[in-house]
Amino acid sequence: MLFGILVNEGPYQHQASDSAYLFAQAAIEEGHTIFRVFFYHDGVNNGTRLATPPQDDRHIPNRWSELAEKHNIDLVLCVAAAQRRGMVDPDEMKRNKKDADNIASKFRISGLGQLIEAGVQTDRLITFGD
Amino acid sequence: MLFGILVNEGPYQHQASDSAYLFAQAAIEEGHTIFRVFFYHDGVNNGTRLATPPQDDRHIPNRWSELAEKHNIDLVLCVAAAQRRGMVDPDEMKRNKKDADNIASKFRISGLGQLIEAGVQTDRLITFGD
Amino acid sequence: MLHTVNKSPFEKNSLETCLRLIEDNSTLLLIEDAVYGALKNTNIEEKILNAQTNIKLYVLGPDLKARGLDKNSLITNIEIIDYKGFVKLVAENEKIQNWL
Amino acid sequence: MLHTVNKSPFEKNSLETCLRLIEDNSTLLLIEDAVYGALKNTNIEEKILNAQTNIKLYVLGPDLKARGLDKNSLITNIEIIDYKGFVKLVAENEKIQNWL
Amino acid sequence: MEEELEGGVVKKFLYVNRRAPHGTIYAHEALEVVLIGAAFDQDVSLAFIDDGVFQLKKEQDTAEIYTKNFSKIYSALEMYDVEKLYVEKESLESRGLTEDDLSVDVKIINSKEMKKLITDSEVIFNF
Amino acid sequence: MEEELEGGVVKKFLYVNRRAPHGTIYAHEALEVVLIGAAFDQDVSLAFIDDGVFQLKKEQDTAEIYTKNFSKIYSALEMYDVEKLYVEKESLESRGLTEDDLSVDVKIINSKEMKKLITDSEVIFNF
Repeated sequence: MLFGILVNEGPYQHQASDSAYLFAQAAIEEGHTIFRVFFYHDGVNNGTRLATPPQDDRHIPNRWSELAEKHNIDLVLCVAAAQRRGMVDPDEMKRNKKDADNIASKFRISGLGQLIEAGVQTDRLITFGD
Repeated sequence: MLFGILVNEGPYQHQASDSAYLFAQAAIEEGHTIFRVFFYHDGVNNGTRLATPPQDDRHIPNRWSELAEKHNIDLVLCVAAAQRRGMVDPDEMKRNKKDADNIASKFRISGLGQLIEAGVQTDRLITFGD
Repeated sequence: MLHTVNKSPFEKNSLETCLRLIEDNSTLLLIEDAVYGALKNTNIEEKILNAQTNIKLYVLGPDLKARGLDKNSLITNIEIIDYKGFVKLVAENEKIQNWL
Repeated sequence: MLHTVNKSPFEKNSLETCLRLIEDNSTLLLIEDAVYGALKNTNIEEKILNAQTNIKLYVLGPDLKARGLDKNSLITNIEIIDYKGFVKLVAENEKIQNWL
Repeated sequence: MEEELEGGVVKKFLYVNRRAPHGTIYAHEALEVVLIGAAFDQDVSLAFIDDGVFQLKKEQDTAEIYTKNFSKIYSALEMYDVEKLYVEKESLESRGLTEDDLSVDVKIINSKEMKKLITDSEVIFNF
Repeated sequence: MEEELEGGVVKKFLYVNRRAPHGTIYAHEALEVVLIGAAFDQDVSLAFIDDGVFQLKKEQDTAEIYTKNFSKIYSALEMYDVEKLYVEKESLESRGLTEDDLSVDVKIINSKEMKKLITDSEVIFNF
């Protein structure tokens, strides 16, 4: 079955991203396919490559990158939400004249249409948030 | 009077940072001094220089930078919270072997002792959060 | 239809609203801080017991365990499932409503 | 002592807990979504009216206005102040408790 | 499932709005989803439940808190063919509001009808 | 005010903990403040109110959600000379918990006593 996942909170502050990750992992193990994980609101902060959590703690952004790499999952940060919160990829960096980008591997920035599309094209859309 | 302010949420998602800013501004106008604004939890995300909010919206990180510049306010991001969430200054970049930093002007990264100190040394400590 | 709630019913109104707006014969899964709603001897126990006459209740085991709770802490007839069970519920039910 | 609450009392328990744990003769300022607690004709109006016999209530005007509310929307004897008034309350009261 | 992957599929979308405006950004960013979603020709309904009813309060004026006054967008939704706005009666009443307090035309329905609206929807967005 | 700016001042600090653990990071990061604060020789008390009482629940095991099990730190607070832990009776009871459910020695006080604890404090941290 084709699943879409919406993550509305950033890493660590709320359990949302943890729950979404463990759900995605279990869904894959059960033979389902994750069509897309869409990160909205503070959820875009999951896509940073600049985090350094304590060594004995999970690395939330890296964990998403690795899952996406292994299972070819589309990780999308909402562009409008990302602009408000300072999540930047190389294109956005140029477009908004910033001097750095901070997006992690396997994440991409795109529009809200990608969320609507996930709603239309998947069998189930599940939301994790605050 | 000497005020300390604690901000526990990031920009835009919650009103906390807006309220804290307007409170700080009013306190200064009333002749008080802001000893320090300490950003904890997701509050550290207020210190990004990579945000590009819509042109007709307020620029929360820049507004803090400007207030600090004008009134010599100490803006401190908690180092542990910042590491978890990917807020990085040049020192942290080197220390944690990152390839970019993203901290805005007038913000600095330091330890939780700075919050305790604000509790001890100010006449009032006020918290804005979720 | 599958409903999920993730908030403590002692702190927020999500569970209460869910119970007001959930159809009979639906499935309700409590995750994250909502697992506290499944505790026995609380001041909301009666609401849960009433709800159980019309809906089937599940709690997410990993979240329960994290909070120091187990089967003995809970109201009876609440099923404890793991993440695979969560996925199965989502697959089995055509629609999902997440009360945040 | 000054207490502040910033949460809607219809969504979260912050105001309720504040009213349970606030000393008589204290000052309570409602800011952000907590300003909804000052509305008249709500299902929590009585709690507010009861509280007013022992504590002095303020709401933050800019937050009230943002939400489309004004003096006419509110329970009587609640004072509307601006950010300067907020600062004055903080300066006047030796201690602050922020219920989040 | 095959059918759902094709372009022309129309689903019943429901946006459930349960939060007050301004205290958090959820209401505002939810509206951005509705506006973008309007271009996708789905069957769209909006439900206002709990503090979500406050989103529709008349005469919001954010000038003094310097945030965007997105409340004006609700009355523009009609131009985007988003016309089915439902407000839960119980939520409205317990908050001391009446239909006159609202800035846009909505259908006020009771909990039982709201229950049916939710059940009849196919994709539900919660903000 | 002059006096308060000097080094040796001791203030009554109160940490008010009102949130459940794990669903959000507040409880965990609050504990980090308490640990750092312990080095400052202030007069420290911790209050557990509302869902904050769940922070002290025995036998928490986060292995299956892969987060840090910071609940073990509460029993180590004594080593940091943080010994005044107060739990509100009403919060405990309405959540179906008893003193036996708690992982550490605390003083259980009623709302009236909690009110006094708050009033008698000088600097209050809320998480």
